[in-house]
Amino acid sequence: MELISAIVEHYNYWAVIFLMVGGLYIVVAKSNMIKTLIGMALFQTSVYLLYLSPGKVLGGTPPILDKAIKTYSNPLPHVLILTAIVVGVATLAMGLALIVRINEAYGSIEEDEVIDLVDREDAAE
Amino acid sequence: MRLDVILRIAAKLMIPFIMLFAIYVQFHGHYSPGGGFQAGVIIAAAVILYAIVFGISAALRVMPRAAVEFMVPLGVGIYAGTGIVSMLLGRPFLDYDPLLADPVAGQYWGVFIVEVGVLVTVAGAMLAIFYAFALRGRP
Amino acid sequence: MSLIQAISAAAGGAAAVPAGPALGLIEQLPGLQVALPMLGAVLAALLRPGWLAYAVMLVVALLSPVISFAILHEVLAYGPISYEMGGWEPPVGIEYRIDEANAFLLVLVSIMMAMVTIYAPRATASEIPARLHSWYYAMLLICFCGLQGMAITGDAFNIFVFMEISSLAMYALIAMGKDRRALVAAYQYLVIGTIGATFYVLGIGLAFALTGTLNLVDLAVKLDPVQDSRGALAALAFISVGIGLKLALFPLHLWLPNAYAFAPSVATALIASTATKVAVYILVRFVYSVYGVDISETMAYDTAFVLLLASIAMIAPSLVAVFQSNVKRMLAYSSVAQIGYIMVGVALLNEAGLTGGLSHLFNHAIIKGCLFLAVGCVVYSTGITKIDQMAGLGRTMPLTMGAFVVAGLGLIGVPGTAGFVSKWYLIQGAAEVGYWWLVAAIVIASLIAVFYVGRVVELAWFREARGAAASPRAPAPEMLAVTWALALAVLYFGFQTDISAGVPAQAAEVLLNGYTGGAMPVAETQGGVSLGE
Amino acid sequence: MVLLTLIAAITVGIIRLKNLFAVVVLFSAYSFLMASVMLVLDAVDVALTEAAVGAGISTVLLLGALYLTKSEEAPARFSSLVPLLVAGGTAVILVWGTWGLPDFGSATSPVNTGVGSEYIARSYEETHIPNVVTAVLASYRGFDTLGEVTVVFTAAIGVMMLLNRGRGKGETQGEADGVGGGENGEG
Amino acid sequence: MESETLLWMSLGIPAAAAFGIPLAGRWPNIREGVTLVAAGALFLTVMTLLLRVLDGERPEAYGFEVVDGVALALAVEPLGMLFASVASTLWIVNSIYSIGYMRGNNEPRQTPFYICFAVAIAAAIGVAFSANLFTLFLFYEILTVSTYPLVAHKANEDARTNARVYLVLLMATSMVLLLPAIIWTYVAAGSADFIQGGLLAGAGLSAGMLTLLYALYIFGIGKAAVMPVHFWLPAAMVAPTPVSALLHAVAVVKAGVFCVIKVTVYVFGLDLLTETGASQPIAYVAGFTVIMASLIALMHDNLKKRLAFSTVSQLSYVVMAAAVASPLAILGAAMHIAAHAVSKITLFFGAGCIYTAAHLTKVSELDGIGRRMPVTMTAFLVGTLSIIGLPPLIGVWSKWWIGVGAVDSDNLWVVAVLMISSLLNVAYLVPIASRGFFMPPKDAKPGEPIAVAEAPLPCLIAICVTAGLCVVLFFGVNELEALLLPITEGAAPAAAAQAPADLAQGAIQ
Repeated sequence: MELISAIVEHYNYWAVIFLMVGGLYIVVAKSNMIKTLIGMALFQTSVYLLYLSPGKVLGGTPPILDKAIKTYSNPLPHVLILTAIVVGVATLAMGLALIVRINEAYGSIEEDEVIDLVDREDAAE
Repeated sequence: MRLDVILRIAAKLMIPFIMLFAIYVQFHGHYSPGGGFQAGVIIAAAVILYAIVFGISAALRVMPRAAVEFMVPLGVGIYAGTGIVSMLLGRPFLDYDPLLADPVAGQYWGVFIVEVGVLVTVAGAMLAIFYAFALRGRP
Repeated sequence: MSLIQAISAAAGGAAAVPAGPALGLIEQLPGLQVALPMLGAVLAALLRPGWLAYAVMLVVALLSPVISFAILHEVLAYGPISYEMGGWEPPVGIEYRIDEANAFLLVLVSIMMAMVTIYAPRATASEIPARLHSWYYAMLLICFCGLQGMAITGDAFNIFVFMEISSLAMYALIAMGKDRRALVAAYQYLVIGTIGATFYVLGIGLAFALTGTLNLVDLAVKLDPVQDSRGALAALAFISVGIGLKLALFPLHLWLPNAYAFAPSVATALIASTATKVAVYILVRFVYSVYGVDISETMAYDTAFVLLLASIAMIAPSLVAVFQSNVKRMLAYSSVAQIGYIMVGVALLNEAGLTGGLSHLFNHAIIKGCLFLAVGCVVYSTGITKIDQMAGLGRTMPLTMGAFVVAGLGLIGVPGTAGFVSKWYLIQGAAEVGYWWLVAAIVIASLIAVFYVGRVVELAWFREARGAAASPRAPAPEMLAVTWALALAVLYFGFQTDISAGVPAQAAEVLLNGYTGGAMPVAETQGGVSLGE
Repeated sequence: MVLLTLIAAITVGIIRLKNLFAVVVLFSAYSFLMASVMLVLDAVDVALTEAAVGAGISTVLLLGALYLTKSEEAPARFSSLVPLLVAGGTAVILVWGTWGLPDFGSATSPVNTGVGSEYIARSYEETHIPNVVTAVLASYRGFDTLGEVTVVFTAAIGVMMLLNRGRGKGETQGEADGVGGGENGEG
Repeated sequence: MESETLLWMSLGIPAAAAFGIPLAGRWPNIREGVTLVAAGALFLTVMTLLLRVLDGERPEAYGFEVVDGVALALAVEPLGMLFASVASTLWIVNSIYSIGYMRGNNEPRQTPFYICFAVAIAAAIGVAFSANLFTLFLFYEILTVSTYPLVAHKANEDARTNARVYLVLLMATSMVLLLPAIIWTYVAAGSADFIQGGLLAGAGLSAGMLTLLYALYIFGIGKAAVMPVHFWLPAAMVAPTPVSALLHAVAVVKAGVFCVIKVTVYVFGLDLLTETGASQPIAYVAGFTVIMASLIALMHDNLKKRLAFSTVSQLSYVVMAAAVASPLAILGAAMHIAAHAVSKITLFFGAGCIYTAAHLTKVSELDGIGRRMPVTMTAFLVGTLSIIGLPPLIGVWSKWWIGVGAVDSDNLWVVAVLMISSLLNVAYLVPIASRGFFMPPKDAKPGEPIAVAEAPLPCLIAICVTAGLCVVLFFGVNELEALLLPITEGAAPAAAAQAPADLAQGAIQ
């Protein structure tokens, strides 16, 4: 019983962990570069949830001060995650730019195909 | 081509409101959700919408690349420059207290200024990235 | 900005500075250390002609070592410096916290930046299209800014932000290499680097959930009662793996060789000599200062595992380096091996070992910087990157290859060079705890360096030059001068070790005490490990 | 809970689908749902940003990249055992690690009694900004935000370095003059 | 002049020459002038120091601390003084010889040759005067690195391969064995300084540990060429003759055996070794090397190879004597450094002269060479006899003292080894001279007088000087003993009694 209640109470964490693992799996398993980047974004987003979850206070409101309200959720995770989101999109943009260039250079966006070509160039040296 | 008309008119109607919303998000950021970053993204979105509907050349006439490329560093310059001003006034980097006679007001307006910096860089950067991708596809 | 000043002047100007004494120039230095390169990058990106951007970079790069030396001097004289960003006291605001360890790192990074900057213009002109020069210089400054920010800050999340700043700049810099493989290298680094950074954030998130703070000192205090809990250990695990990816800790190093091999010379020299070093510092900071040596003691088993891993990391990439055909990739594999040395020092958990690790950080930066810059000179003059084609280069480019030989000796760890000093400490650290197998691993790894360095040296000096090597373009004097300055530094720090080993020794002491203040004397914390006589 | 389950379903979809266009659309939906979750968690600022960035900018960029490359994923060539192990290992450590974390929604957990509550208590007094997130973002942790802006700056310049073709005289046109962006890649 | 200044000068003069030589690289005469002037100045400096050391002075010079508690520092004691004197004297002779040889054979890249030579001399002096293990190791490695280009000088495939063997073997032994041994010593004793009576005396290592450590040192000092780490020495024979002379007589192998004696006396201490018997196994290995190397030498027809294995054998005399750890054997070992240096350099000069004048490299080709090159071959004979150990040549004294020391410490087998090896010396060295003098040249027509065709004059001068030194040192042995006896002072009563009273107070630390 305790176990079940523990599992339920940590539901957010489970969801986070599932998303995280899913994202990580895409990054490691998928050869398609665009999909890899999407997986990376999923992975990052799930981490955001991990930050936000403990900061939520039941019965609290968004941290915009008002005389009528006493309980607020924790603003600090929000700030951190705002920054993290921006970092995430910056990385995504950079990654996509690289993919576009790789596609122009190698004619493929499949990582294993590109690496084959790279290996061939290495061998030719 | 004809089908575009609706889109074009809708866009023409929407874009001013989007811009207005961006300004609201920016200036009301002290009181409600939002701030420089979100406003910057929204402005960029407006221009991107314009570019999608009216063509990239039209967007480039509104927002030339040179201007965009200027905005990207400018925003960071405004932000970091504020910090330097704090230092010149004898306080640590990014301390807004000394910007005005009243430290609280200094904070209030200091936050406002740096949010403007954020807006400029984010809008510029998003557009710059968009242009980079969009123009890459052209022959 | 003038607007702000106008407003401020209208409101009473500087006279209105609120309570608290105004900070003097010395107190402001930590703030400048990061703000300066950041503003420099902004200016460089705004200025269209490449040479103007370069001028900005030069000014910043020459000022930075001065600032960092001043900071080091302050720290050595008066103890740790705390600089409150935005004027908010920690842990509410972000704090810069500088002790011997990161002051030392600041000096290292800024010196290398200055060297690389002086070296840069002609190498850049030959490798990067002219229209990109301003941006390229801005990226170099941003990379520098990010590394300095990571080194100087005392806030866990701020480390992440600046880690990403430097990493993004590095991806862009690496992708600027002439070979199309540079793009793939940059992409792979981007994916692995981002995963690493996200793991780091994840770890910080767990620690944050446990303590509610991000300030490193505060974190150390609040983690102290709970640091054996699962959450804290998992946090440490994620932070370690995340940074392990960033610093190319074997076997997480796969991104590094190609990235170093195909990036432009200037970028390679800067990244190779500083980026992984700062990452090592972050790891050291977490393991020693935040968690404290006692956590490592409860994880003694893992420490032995790390040592084993590190000794494989010293030897395996060295062996791979012997069989490389591209000289830059050979040096890159050697870098992976040298990170193994540093990790040995870090994982030994005694003062000699940590001193050796930190001092190798410094020495290896200089040595590898010199080697990559020498290779940059070769590329500039002949376009050669393959080792086979370097035959006879010693006769046609004696000065460049002379510097290569000197730095190569440093890499091997011949006494009289900087590399020897750090290896001495590492072996001493291993001998003190009686790990003779580790001593053997260290010396064998050095021996392998004889092979890969010797191979290039023999080709360059004892063969006739053919092809491009026979008629090199005249070298650029400032490039040669910088390369030789570093080569002489390799020799200088082989004897004069006040900075390269003296400061690390002090830093090691500080680190071993941890932020929570050396509750346990160092000798006792070594616990189950038997001490030498 | 429902939202989170929905998001999990979308994740499965992203893993399984081969058509990249569909994947991007799913990703967009994912971001919207994520924004909703954040709203539930009282993170209004974050939700707004996630919606604008995840569903907006990211999607536009991804579509742009697809337009410039290919929209179909090639079948996998390698077994998926290793990735499963990596992902599974991470999961195990996470489950192990989060077990001891404070419960969801507690007002007394260290997170909520730490610095966070301090901001709520004093920010209005010190800045007169009711939106605590804005105050923390731009002032208390203003340096992080400066870093964030620098990241955006860096990414923009990086992307421009990579993708902008050489500029001819027609500056405003931004048209290619035939010189490759960077020297590599065109071969 | 201050002794400390003289010490630094003795390092600085050859180092300065290394900078001066490339500046004068375009004018060969000036370039060689620089070398000769430096050699002369170094000789005077070292001789001044020698006189002071004989007066009982023990100059020291402190550089700076490099690692915790370990500094770059110089200190003179009699053993180092002897080595420095040998090296500086023979540098002059060897330089004169080099000029003749290098020009006579039209060797390429002479400037780098003289630069590396000067660096090697500086390193040898540094080894001689080192005050602690760190400094010793520093100069030891510089010596390895600076002689590598000399060995690879000819830059053909053969030279490159053999130079590789030379570098890798010497580097490997020093890094893998010697460096850990040094750091072990440092960790165990808390210091790395050479101390009269032995650094490890109070460190409390067990006998087994001491044996292991001693073995690390002996095999780590690859330059001492104890089997099985002797390969580099024959491999290095590809180098030009002046380099061989440098390797075999002036600096390299002498540095090796010098380090062995120095470590034995000042790190372990004779008393410690005698008590624990820790060095005894090494003595057997060295004894084996003496005999084995002589046998191999007997089988080689190539003159330089034969001389190389002779050197391997002779070096192990020193190692064996050191490992026996009796004061008189140490005296003999130290003396053998000088004795072997002057004798073997004579032989190498002879080989070089033959190569320069007649382009012969094999023993079997040397029939009748003595009639064509009477001066060279006479000198060669002198060297041969000195190696064998016949009076009135210096070789006899070192063998005598080694033998006496061995008897003193009940190691009678050493005497047997000495006798067998002397017989083998006769077997592989005497035929060279006898072929030269008594066999008719193969291509000569009977009855026709054979024209004298000697090597260039500088070579002849050099070889005569070294042959002369063999004789001079025989008669000057009292001075040698006076210099060397303080080394083992305090270790055993027999040695102390023989030491003149005015030298008795000279202690190292």
